[in-house]
Amino acid sequence: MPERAPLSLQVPEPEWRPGDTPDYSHVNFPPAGSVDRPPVDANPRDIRDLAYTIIRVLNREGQAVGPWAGTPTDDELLTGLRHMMTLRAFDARMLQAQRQGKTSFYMQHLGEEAISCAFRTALSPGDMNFPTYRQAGLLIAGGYPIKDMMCQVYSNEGDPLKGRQLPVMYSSRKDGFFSISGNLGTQYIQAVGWAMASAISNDTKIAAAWIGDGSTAENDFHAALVFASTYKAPVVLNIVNNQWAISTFQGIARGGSGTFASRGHGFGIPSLRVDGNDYLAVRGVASWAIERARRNLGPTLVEYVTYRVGGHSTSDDPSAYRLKTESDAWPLGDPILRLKAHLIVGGVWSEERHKQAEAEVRDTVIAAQREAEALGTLHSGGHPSARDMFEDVYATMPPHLIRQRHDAGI
Amino acid sequence: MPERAPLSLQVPEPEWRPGDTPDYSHVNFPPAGSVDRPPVDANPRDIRDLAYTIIRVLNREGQAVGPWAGTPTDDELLTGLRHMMTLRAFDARMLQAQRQGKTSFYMQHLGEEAISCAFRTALSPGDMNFPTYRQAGLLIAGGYPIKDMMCQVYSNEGDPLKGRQLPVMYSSRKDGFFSISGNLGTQYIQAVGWAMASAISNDTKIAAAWIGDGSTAENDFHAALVFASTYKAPVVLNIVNNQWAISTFQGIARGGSGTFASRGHGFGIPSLRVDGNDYLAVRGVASWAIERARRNLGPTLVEYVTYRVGGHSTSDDPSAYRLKTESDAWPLGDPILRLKAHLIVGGVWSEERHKQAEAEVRDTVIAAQREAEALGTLHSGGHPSARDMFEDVYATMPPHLIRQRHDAGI
Amino acid sequence: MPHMTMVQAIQNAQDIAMERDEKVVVFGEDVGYFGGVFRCTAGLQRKYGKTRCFDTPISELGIVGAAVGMAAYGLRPCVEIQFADYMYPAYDQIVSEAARLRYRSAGQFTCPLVIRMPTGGGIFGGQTHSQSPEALFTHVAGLKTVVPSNPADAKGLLIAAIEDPDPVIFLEPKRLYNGPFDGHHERPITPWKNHQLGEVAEGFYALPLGQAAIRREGAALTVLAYGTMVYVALSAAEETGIDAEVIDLRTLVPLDLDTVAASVRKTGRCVVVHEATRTSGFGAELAALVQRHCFYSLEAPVRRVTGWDTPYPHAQEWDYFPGPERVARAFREVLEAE
Amino acid sequence: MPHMTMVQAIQNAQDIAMERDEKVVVFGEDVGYFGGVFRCTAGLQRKYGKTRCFDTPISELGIVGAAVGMAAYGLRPCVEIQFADYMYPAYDQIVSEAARLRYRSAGQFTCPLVIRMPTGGGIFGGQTHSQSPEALFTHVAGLKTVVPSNPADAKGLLIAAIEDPDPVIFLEPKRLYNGPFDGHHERPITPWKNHQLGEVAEGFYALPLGQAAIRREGAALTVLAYGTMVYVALSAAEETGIDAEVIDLRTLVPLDLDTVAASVRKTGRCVVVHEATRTSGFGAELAALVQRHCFYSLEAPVRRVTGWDTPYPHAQEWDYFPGPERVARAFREVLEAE
Ligand SMILES: Cc1ncc(C[n+]2csc(CCOP(=O)(O)OP(=O)(O)O)c2C)c(N)n1
Ligand SMILES: Cc1ncc(C[n+]2csc(CCOP(=O)(O)OP(=O)(O)O)c2C)c(N)n1
Ligand SMILES: [Mg+2]
Ligand SMILES: [Mg+2]
Repeated sequence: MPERAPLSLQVPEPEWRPGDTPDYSHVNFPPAGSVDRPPVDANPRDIRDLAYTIIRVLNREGQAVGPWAGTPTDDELLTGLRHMMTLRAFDARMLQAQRQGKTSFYMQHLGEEAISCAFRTALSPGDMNFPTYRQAGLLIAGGYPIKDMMCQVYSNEGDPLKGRQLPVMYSSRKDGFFSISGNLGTQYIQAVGWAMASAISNDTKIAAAWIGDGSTAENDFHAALVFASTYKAPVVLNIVNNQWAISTFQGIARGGSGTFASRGHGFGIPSLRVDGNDYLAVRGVASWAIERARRNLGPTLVEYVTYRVGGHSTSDDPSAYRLKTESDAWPLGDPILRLKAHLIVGGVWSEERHKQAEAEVRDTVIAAQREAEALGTLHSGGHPSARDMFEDVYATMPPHLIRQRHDAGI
Repeated sequence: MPERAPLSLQVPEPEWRPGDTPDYSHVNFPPAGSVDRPPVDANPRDIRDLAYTIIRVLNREGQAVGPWAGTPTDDELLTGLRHMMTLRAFDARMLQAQRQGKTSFYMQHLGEEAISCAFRTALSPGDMNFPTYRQAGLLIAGGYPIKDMMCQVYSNEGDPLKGRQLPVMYSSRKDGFFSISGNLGTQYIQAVGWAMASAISNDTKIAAAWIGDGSTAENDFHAALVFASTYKAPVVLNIVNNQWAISTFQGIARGGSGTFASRGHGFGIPSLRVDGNDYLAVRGVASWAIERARRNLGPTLVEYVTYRVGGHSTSDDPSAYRLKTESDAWPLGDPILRLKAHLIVGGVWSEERHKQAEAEVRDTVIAAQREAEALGTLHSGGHPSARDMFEDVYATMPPHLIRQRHDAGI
Repeated sequence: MPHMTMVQAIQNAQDIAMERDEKVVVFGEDVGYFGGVFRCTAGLQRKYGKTRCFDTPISELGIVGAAVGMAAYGLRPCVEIQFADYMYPAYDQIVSEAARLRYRSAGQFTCPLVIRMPTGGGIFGGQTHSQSPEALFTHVAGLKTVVPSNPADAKGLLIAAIEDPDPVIFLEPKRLYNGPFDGHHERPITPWKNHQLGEVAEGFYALPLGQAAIRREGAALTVLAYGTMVYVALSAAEETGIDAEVIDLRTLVPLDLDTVAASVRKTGRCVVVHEATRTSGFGAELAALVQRHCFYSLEAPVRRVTGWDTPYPHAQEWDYFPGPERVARAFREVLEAE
Repeated sequence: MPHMTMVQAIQNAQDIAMERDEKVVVFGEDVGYFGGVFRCTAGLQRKYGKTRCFDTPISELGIVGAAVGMAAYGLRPCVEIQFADYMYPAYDQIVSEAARLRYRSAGQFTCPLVIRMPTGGGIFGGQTHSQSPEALFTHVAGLKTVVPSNPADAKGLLIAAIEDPDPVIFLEPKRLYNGPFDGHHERPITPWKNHQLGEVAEGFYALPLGQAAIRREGAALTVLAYGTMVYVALSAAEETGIDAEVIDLRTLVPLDLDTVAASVRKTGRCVVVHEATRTSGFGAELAALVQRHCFYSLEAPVRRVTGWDTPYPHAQEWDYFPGPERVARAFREVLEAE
């Protein structure tokens, strides 16, 4: 037998750890406008390159360029800007409220606002999102009252979910926002099932599935791709690659594949990669994928390249595992600043109006917060009743639960 | 809102069902010898086409052609032929034994003999297979006694697994054959873990994972690809695509992807597709993939294209869901006949010697069967003791099991 | 009334449910064209088309996860897991999702879903075709768990399960598919056509979930059983001549505690029988409830006759299976206790 | 002896095991560079290198499935599931594979594997950070299940678990990580450094699996508890002045039935306490065993104080949690029973 070199285990590492200096100069993002936009019924085989590039619309000068720019009106973009600003202000207030002990937990979107805010505008009434905890922009851009969101975060008397769920695990059927699960990934295959149900029913509604980069390693991701591929389900399969899964960099989930988007290729699913910090690019890609689903052409996989600027949640301090300066160095910029710059370049916005809008948004959020807090916060004021704890386990309460509620003395 | 056409669910169907006539004339398999053989350290990106073709060595004339032919000696091939013939004869006898009520269940390999028999010859001592129930050729080609296999099938006194496992769920650590699980897919990620352990230990052993086309839909398949990709585990990930999963044609598991092999691309894993009925092609591809693993270059995914000629198991009658004539029409032929023809063309074999070998093999198998049956069959003769039922649940029997064994009066 | 096997009754229940409500869809591994490895969905694809009854990839997670999504949409999926032993890949979707959806969304989303699966041993299926995982469901708030023991019940309970607004786990004792089985494996098989409970009414009927049936009235002791063990218990009663009251629970959650407690209060003795491994089996819950609610009537400790705490073996099937002899011994023991 | 928190004791146990045996490897989500979201693996990667302590993709199936393969190779993996609530995706590998490998291969392949996971509530974690799934493990033959209640035990039991030749589920009551908790959430938190069981011997020691500890001797009734509930029970005893004997089971399978039975035979009354949902919880098994083995000593039915049969709610945490008041009530009830 030949002499053999011993094997060794290869464990991927991020490029930088605390103590290093981040340097993205070797990362070569394709310039805005440089990626072709194929027809939505293109053969998946012919557009595999879309999984290895990055679709971008806003260039450094703030101009919208190339085939993915679409034709949004100024009003649409101004509204989009306001959605993102609202989400950011909302996050800031709720983070603070958590620190003040008004609730147990919070998760913010900092840096990722464009994705859910822009995606939402491409959907139609009746479509259903199966979100993770980092797509509250779907609610905000859909007009869901932020006061109700806050009541959920506070688990107070006004909480539509009766205090049962951890903060940010919203649910709103009528707003096309499926109940968030704390178990990562589970909603991905459910979205496919929902879309299949729409197709079985000869309906026109489509579904959108959401997952983080880290969670693509979960079982449900695979089941979703298998089922979506086999039954050509009318679903958009979104992957939000924000570079981190708590303390774990995306290379651990991505392994040897160049991109998460390429996971779709083994299933014959058209797969696109898009600049997630570019409101216009997200909007363009979302429309393309949603149109494919709507025309019964089947699923589309979309990877949003973005950066989680904040901690994973309020339980997390990212400086223990990554560079504080990494987010500043992140080359795709800030989604709000980029859309703002575009609107200023287009002459429909200005620094002054932005400042003013910031103040307005802040006032709106604070006003909502005041209303919400009037209904209680986690440890004080109005709260859901203990009786609520026993409801909705089943449609009709079975004898053993009636007995237990009685034992509980409530 | 625009008027929208209703969606509809698309459910794939096999090309033929009972009542139709099979016709493979539109299937265009690449000719033997036509696919390049890249170096084992080729960049996975540059060899993606290997997942969409079929590597073949034996041409219609029985010649071994092209870069994947390797340089097997005549003796090696004659031995290989005998392995396949032994497996086929073994299957025939055990099927019959099951029909005679000598055991509860059996699963045969008819048409798929080349895959496990050829693969085994490319492994080294100490390597570990994580097989499904359709790779008994790994044992036979490894020299494992067929009598012992039969004792397992009969659950008799000589059963190395003490009657605990369903027939064909063999296990032999020293022969590099991991305990077969009745739960599909579970062994795939275990193989990756075993390979990682070898790398962690700076060992030189590699692992081989096995799965059927249908079972690639399972969770474990995904986990295996994720982990193998991330840690570059020294493992060969084999997919045996025998066209059917019980009554379900491979299109249901494969969905919109062209091939099962292409599932590897989203993980950056080199992925090859090979004619599974071509002993030489299997041998060539196995050596390539095993060398990659051995040189710490990471995992390889291999799809073997073959056809399950028999029923799924003895509980199954395939005429209920597929054409009786489909297997005759199958264009890749029979692995034994093809290797036999090659050896005859090469002048080292003849019809007469083949007949004679058939008789010899049959005699050997019958002799083994006689020995095995002397140790009992499922319902008569020697059998494992009821005491054995309580052993090996734990290394040391805990008090509650001692109590239960006592209650059982044994 | 026509006779049906349990397989036919289950097929018939799904047929009727699909006929009545086009929201009912049926899918799983091999359930479409072929009609299921046990034939429980035979003919449904031909009758209702490929979009209402279809084959799926081999992904139990996919089957249940997609069904949860469909149920949330408003359909009523009735899916098959080929063997209960293969439900584990779907367990997360069952426990974390199906069972909790109504609760966590405060009723906005619901999960009217039936998961059918063949359970139990007695067919030389070895450890991956013989398991009885009911306790893994009864522990999960939000699920209902049903185990029919005969064709007539199977039909009525399955229709009720499909119509139920919540997720129902429907466990089919596979050893009963073609006839009752009392554990006397050495005797010829009785077909359902010779059994009264093989008579199945035509057309629609539903049996309420949560009601046990007394299969044999008796004064000496109470047997709590379900599925195959009902026949084993009946046989033990007959063979020992002990006047056992045999209760077929039919639904484990919600449990018909009233019927159980009334019987034990009457007899003062109780034997619990199931095929699943003993420790933390559903028998533990039954014993815990009985001692709690009938403490002052009990004249002997509740005895459990169950599968052993080992994996289900192949060759030792009849050493593992809690057959009539073991049940009879337990009868004698609870009677002998002073 | 130095004081440690339970987190430190668990870290220390793994450190010692890795030091003594290079076959011990540690991995899971966020356990490598960062050292685990609860810090139970802090510093191990730095000390033993990336190939012996590393981060994994978010796939509990992958973690356990790979660990099974590694254990079969001959390593001794000790893996972390970030929260017990997230073990379901790995459940198939645990039940069908880890637990059965020795049995089905007749000892050719074994599975010396530890699966650590934080369990239990009391931290406002809502339904996906509060579950106590121990009964889903105790029902599975081939697994051992351990629940330590303090730093000293946690270290000794974890070392024993890592050295055990079979798969061990190691459930860490997360509410105890930083101090004992008796359910009085309104009171200030006690740190381990003020508690005797926070004293942890340095260096190697192992506590045998399968031995309960009597935390408080008493004559009036027996409490069977584990994890956080041990402190709740102690607190209830103190506050009611009832002379309860409090048994900390420490290992659920194998169970120290001798200690349990001896105590109940002495006191004649028994209360079982756990956080998990009631139906088919491990308390059912305990009640079933106690009534069976101590029937003639029991003067009142065994009572269970448990989480309700609902998902674990967020805002209603203290209505759900079986705190000292509910335990005290059960004490009174079993004493009042004549
Ligand atoms: C099944 C499961 N495993 C683990 C966790 C714990 N957990 C919560 S969030 C998270 C990281 C998720 O990362 P990613 O998918 O990238 O999403 P992101 O937080 O970056 O948006 C982990 C491991 C969980 N919630 N569910
Ligand atoms: C987890 C699980 N689900 C379902 C089954 C039932 N089953 C046994 S074999 C089989 C078909 C497998 O098909 P494939 O993977 O193509 O392998 P083949 O039998 O063709 O070799 C099925 C569905 C099982 N054994 N395990
Ligand atoms: Mg992320
Ligand atoms: Mg197959």
